[in-house]
Amino acid sequence: MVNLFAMFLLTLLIITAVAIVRTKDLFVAVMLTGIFSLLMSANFFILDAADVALTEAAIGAGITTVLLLGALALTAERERPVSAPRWLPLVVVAITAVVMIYATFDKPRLGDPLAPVHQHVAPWYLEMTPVLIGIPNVVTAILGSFRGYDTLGELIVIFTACIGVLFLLGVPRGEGHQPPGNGAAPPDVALSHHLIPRVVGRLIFPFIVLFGLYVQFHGEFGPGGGFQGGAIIAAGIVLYTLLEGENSSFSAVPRWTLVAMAAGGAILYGAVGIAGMVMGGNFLNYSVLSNDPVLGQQMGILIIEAGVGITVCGALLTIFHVINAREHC
Amino acid sequence: MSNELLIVQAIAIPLLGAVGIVLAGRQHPNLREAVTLITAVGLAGLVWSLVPEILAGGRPFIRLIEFIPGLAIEFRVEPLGMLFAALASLLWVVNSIYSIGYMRGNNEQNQTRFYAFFAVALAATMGVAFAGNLLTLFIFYEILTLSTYPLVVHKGDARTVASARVYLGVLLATSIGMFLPAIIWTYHLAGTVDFVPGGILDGRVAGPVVGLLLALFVFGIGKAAVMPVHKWLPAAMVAPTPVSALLHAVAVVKAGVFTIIKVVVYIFGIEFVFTDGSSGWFFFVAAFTIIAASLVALQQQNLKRLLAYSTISQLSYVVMAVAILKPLAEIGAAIHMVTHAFGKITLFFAAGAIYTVSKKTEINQLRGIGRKMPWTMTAFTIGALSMIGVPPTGSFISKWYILAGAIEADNHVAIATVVVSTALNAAYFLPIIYLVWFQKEETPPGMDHGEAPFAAVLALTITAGLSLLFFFFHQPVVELAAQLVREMP
Amino acid sequence: MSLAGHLPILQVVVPLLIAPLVVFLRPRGLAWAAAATASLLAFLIAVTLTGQILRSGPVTYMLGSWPVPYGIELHVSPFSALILLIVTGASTVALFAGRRSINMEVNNDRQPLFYSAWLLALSGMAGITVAGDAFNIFVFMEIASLSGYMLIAAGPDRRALPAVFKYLLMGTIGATFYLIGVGLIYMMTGTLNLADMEARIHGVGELKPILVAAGFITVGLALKAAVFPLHVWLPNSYTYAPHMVTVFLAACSTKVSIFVLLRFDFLVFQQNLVAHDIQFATVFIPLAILAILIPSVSAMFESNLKRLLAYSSVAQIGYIMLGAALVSVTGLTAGIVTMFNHALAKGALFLAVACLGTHFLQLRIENIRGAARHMPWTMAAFVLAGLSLIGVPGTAGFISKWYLILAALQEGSLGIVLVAVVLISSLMAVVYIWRVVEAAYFGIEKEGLQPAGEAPLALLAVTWITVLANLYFGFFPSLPLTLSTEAATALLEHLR
Amino acid sequence: MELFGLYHYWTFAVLLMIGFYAVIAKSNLVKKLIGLYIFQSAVFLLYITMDKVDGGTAPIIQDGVTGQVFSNPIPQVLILTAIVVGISTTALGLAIVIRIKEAYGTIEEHEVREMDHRVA
Repeated sequence: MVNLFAMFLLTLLIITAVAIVRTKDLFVAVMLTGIFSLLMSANFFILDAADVALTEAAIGAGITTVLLLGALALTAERERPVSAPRWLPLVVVAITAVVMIYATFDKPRLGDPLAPVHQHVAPWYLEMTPVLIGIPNVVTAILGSFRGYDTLGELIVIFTACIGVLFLLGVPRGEGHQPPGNGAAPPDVALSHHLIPRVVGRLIFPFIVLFGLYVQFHGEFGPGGGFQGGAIIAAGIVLYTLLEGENSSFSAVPRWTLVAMAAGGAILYGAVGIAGMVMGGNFLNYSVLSNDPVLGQQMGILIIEAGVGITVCGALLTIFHVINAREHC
Repeated sequence: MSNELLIVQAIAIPLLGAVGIVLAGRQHPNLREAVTLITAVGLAGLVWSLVPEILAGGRPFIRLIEFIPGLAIEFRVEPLGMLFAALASLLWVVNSIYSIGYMRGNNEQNQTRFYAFFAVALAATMGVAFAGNLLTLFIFYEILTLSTYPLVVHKGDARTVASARVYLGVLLATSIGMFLPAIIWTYHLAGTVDFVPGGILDGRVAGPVVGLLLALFVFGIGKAAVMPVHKWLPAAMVAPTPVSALLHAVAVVKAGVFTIIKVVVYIFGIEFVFTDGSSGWFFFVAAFTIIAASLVALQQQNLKRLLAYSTISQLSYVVMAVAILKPLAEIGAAIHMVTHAFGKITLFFAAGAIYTVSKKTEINQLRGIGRKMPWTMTAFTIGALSMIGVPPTGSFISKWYILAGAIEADNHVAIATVVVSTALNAAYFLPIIYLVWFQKEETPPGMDHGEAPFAAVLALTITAGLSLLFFFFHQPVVELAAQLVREMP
Repeated sequence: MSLAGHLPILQVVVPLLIAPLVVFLRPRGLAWAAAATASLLAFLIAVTLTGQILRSGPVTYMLGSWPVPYGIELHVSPFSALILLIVTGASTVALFAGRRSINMEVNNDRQPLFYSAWLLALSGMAGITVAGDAFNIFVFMEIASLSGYMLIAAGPDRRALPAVFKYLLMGTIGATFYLIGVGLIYMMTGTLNLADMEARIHGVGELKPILVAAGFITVGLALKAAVFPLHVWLPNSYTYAPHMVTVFLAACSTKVSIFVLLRFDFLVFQQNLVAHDIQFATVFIPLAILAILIPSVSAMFESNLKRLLAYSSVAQIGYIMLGAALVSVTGLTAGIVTMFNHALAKGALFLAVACLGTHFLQLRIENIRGAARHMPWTMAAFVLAGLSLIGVPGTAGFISKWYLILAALQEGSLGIVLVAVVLISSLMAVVYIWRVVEAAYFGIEKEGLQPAGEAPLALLAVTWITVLANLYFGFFPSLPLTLSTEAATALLEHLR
Repeated sequence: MELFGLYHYWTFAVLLMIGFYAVIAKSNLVKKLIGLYIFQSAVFLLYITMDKVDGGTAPIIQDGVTGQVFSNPIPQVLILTAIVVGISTTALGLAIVIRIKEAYGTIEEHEVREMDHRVA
């Protein structure tokens, strides 16, 4: 039954993807992209990847869609027809497809417990996590500690994207380009004249943030953690902004605070790593942070997860804010 | 002072001179030229002080850097290199004197650049002469090419730039495209590129490959101007006359034939190189170049172009002499380098002197000029006779040795080539001599002129005198050349 | 553990953690100073690390002190050391040289972000180089790429934008291909650690997913390394990037990808996949030949100085791949030493072009006619660096050509063809370098385009230091040669 | 069961191709980015399909419960990372597209190319 449902979802994924490529209306394409992400997220859930599903839903379906919409508002809403020959792309794609399908033949069966992935390394994590780190969620343990260096790199990636967007769009175009109203607030538009969404939005906003915080700090016990928490909180604030308009939300949280968050989280993470070095371990060794190695690990993971959450939230909001604040052409 | 250090100094002195020239610069032209002269005299003195040791059998050696095992920058003075260095350093002194007269007489631009690169070219020449292995030689060979380019392009107008592009293009293309791979191939085969008496390739390679490798060397060494890689030499005629003298007599083409002799003698080994029939073409290419270049020279109207083709022809004398493979011919090859240098530099000095005072460049404009410029044209006559090989000029000696070698080897083609080319040389030089002395001039009124500047006349008198002197006092040179032959096993 | 033991991670973390701080350095010049200091620090770490490796062999570092293969391992081999020297050296040189040049091209408000991205690119490339874990390489590849896109997009010409967008698409496709390949290998082996992977792949080397993975990883990395014909993103990106970014990226970014490519192909696949070496050679020798010849021809007819040099870079990547594709110690040594020497030569050339760029807005050959009269030092540097690119003895470039030809000659009759290719392309290099030199020295000046004088002193001084390095490593090549030979031997001893 | 497994892999392959096609064949820059997003998402699917174990559950170890089968946590960790890479790339790409629109007035690749050719 679950299998059938999964196959149904997969089929829907393909149909959505085809529709995205075929439609000429970019607005439709973006909306379909959101749906695509949600379907993907559902699929991840079926495949037992709860953490990934949560992240995909918050980042893929939520933030990506909003960013794409923001970009559309600044660029174009329709794709123009082209009469270029398409055979070369088709040939390249066809060759790659054949190679991919060829590769599927010797693959281990889906769900086979004897597959190499389940025999090497992974069992060690499942076995040792309770002993070495003492938290239930193995994903969080690997993310925060065993492969914590990747996660640090990850934070830096999103931080890079944040400063990249800020660099490209963060300064006004051209010289002498006065902001409208001579420093006074530009007219707030957004959805603020729609009463019902506004009221509902205001009502659920605190709950979204609360949920985000829960996900953030509950990551050691259930699905969740910094990525998810940060993304959910960011999504909540984005929703609030959409409802209330730019200025009311960002008057509370100015842009440089957001950038400071993005940078601060990464630095916090790095500081924990260096603390490990100072206290006699290797970089990112949390065991030395406390007399009890397991407690040290838990402390370390808690702090770095906070760092992750702060950076992800700050970076996503900066990106959103910068794109939205860009004046229309 | 040890002689090892002298080698390094021989290269360093002209470089320091170049720095001094640049520092003296445009503000102090007199100082600048004084620096040039002092450097030239100093270099000549230094190089000549090495001669006794070499004659006594010494072979100073120094290794500067070894950057890959078996691959080093090192120098070794042997008789042929000594001969070349002594010749070049001596002629630089004369050429400097001449340059002063010529460059001032023609109000040339960028004189500082001219003298500075001239000095660099001389440093490179010393490097070529004393190089202890192929790689060192190649490096200085390339520096020589690059440092002479600004000299050739001196005038800087569009036509000059185009010709200079040919000059640089041919020399760089041949050296990178053929000479360098030949060196690397040699290294690949022998594991070394040192110059060793008797060669390093014997027993490491056989069959037609020998001929191929030899071809890479002979045509890769474009400076020797063996046809068909001779095009750069006529192209370089756009240069000021002292530069032409540098190219034809002092350094560049001499570096070419010098390198060919070194490669044949010290890399292949005379014994080995012709054991395989695939190298036979070498001799015929040289003989062909001698005749063909003479025939082309016969048709030239421009004096400097005629001299250029004459050089191509004379260079192949050296190459052919090497290919005859008899001790007498080898001695002839070595001393022909010297005698041709004396004769040809005289001719170029004369051509430049004519241009300086009258701006004449074509042969038919020279009618009766001998009466106005008696010193110059006397020297020119001596130079021309030297090209033909008439006694009492130096070339007679060298041609004699070559001919003797050819007879000893029973090489009829070589004998015929020497005879025919001598006739051809006479056929294009004698009419000029006749024209200059015995025809009536036709200078338009207002274009009257006298002798060239004193410095120029002095220089060409010296070289003409050297050409004559050589006929009588050639013993030390022959002795050096004989040592080269004796080094061959 | 002493500080010396932490060097591998410090190599990455020093610039990585200084970068977020740089964003907040407001007053003019402070961001530059911080970035330059961090970069210099990274360079010194690289030098120390190289010393360590030369003394006592490869260094490893376990992050979080977790054992292999459960934690992430850093592995610094002689090969990595060489690449680290290139990366950190290029960054430091460009930063110290380029303050004025960057001031001209990037406006003040954005400079802190720019320098922050610079350090991120530096740490990204350093991270790839020291990584011993396949997925970790991906993460740092993304850091390097994203910051690289941003740096290139900083170019003042609007054409930088489409160029960088193309780079972004192709770069992401390359990285994703790599990720697919790593995923397939992981599926069959259960490990991400490169050394562990090599051991475990042995039994499953013939299975289809592994073969496909080898293909995807090779193509993906070749895309990032701009191996012909996947180089189309490169010329315009290098052309329209700010000059100093071009100096930095041209010297090292493609080389880091080649480094990963060679590591995968020789360490992971070569021994374990049937006839992989032959396949590698049959694919890459023809590609390398085309890569050497076709872009060289493009360069001969190009009149934009930077694009001309960019095409030449593509050709040089061809040399590197040619050396590697011979699958011999000499060949690999040639390829690896070419990485180093080309970085030196091309870095110096782009620096000289940046010097010109301080006076000429349009860097086209017809515009710089007569420039040598006004900027003699700049053009002299260009000539010397050009000689190194061509491979004239006495310059670093000669060493690479020498080894490449020696390696080709070992291949018998095929070798003759390869030697011919190398020589023809060297001659083409003579032509395209010469066109610039001739215009600058002997061309007739264009009205109103004469520069006021020489380039800024710092820029010129650093340019000359780089040029002198070209000469130094031409005469004393033992450091890069030792590292390259050890790297080549290490890569190939797996075949024995 | 086997068919089910292959269906997952093949969906991955098909999605990959759809995304890839959009990236290289579409002229609209936003569309290219969306294609890139699909392309990357397909790879997420490839990794996540690996983590599945028959009868397994999300790898969260509950105290006192033994004998549970867990799905593999590693691919999940990797994909968490990869998702963030995806959004980062998309965001940066969008910023560049916006700048292209401002500089050229269009976001169609062929029009941009034509304008550059006219200049050069």
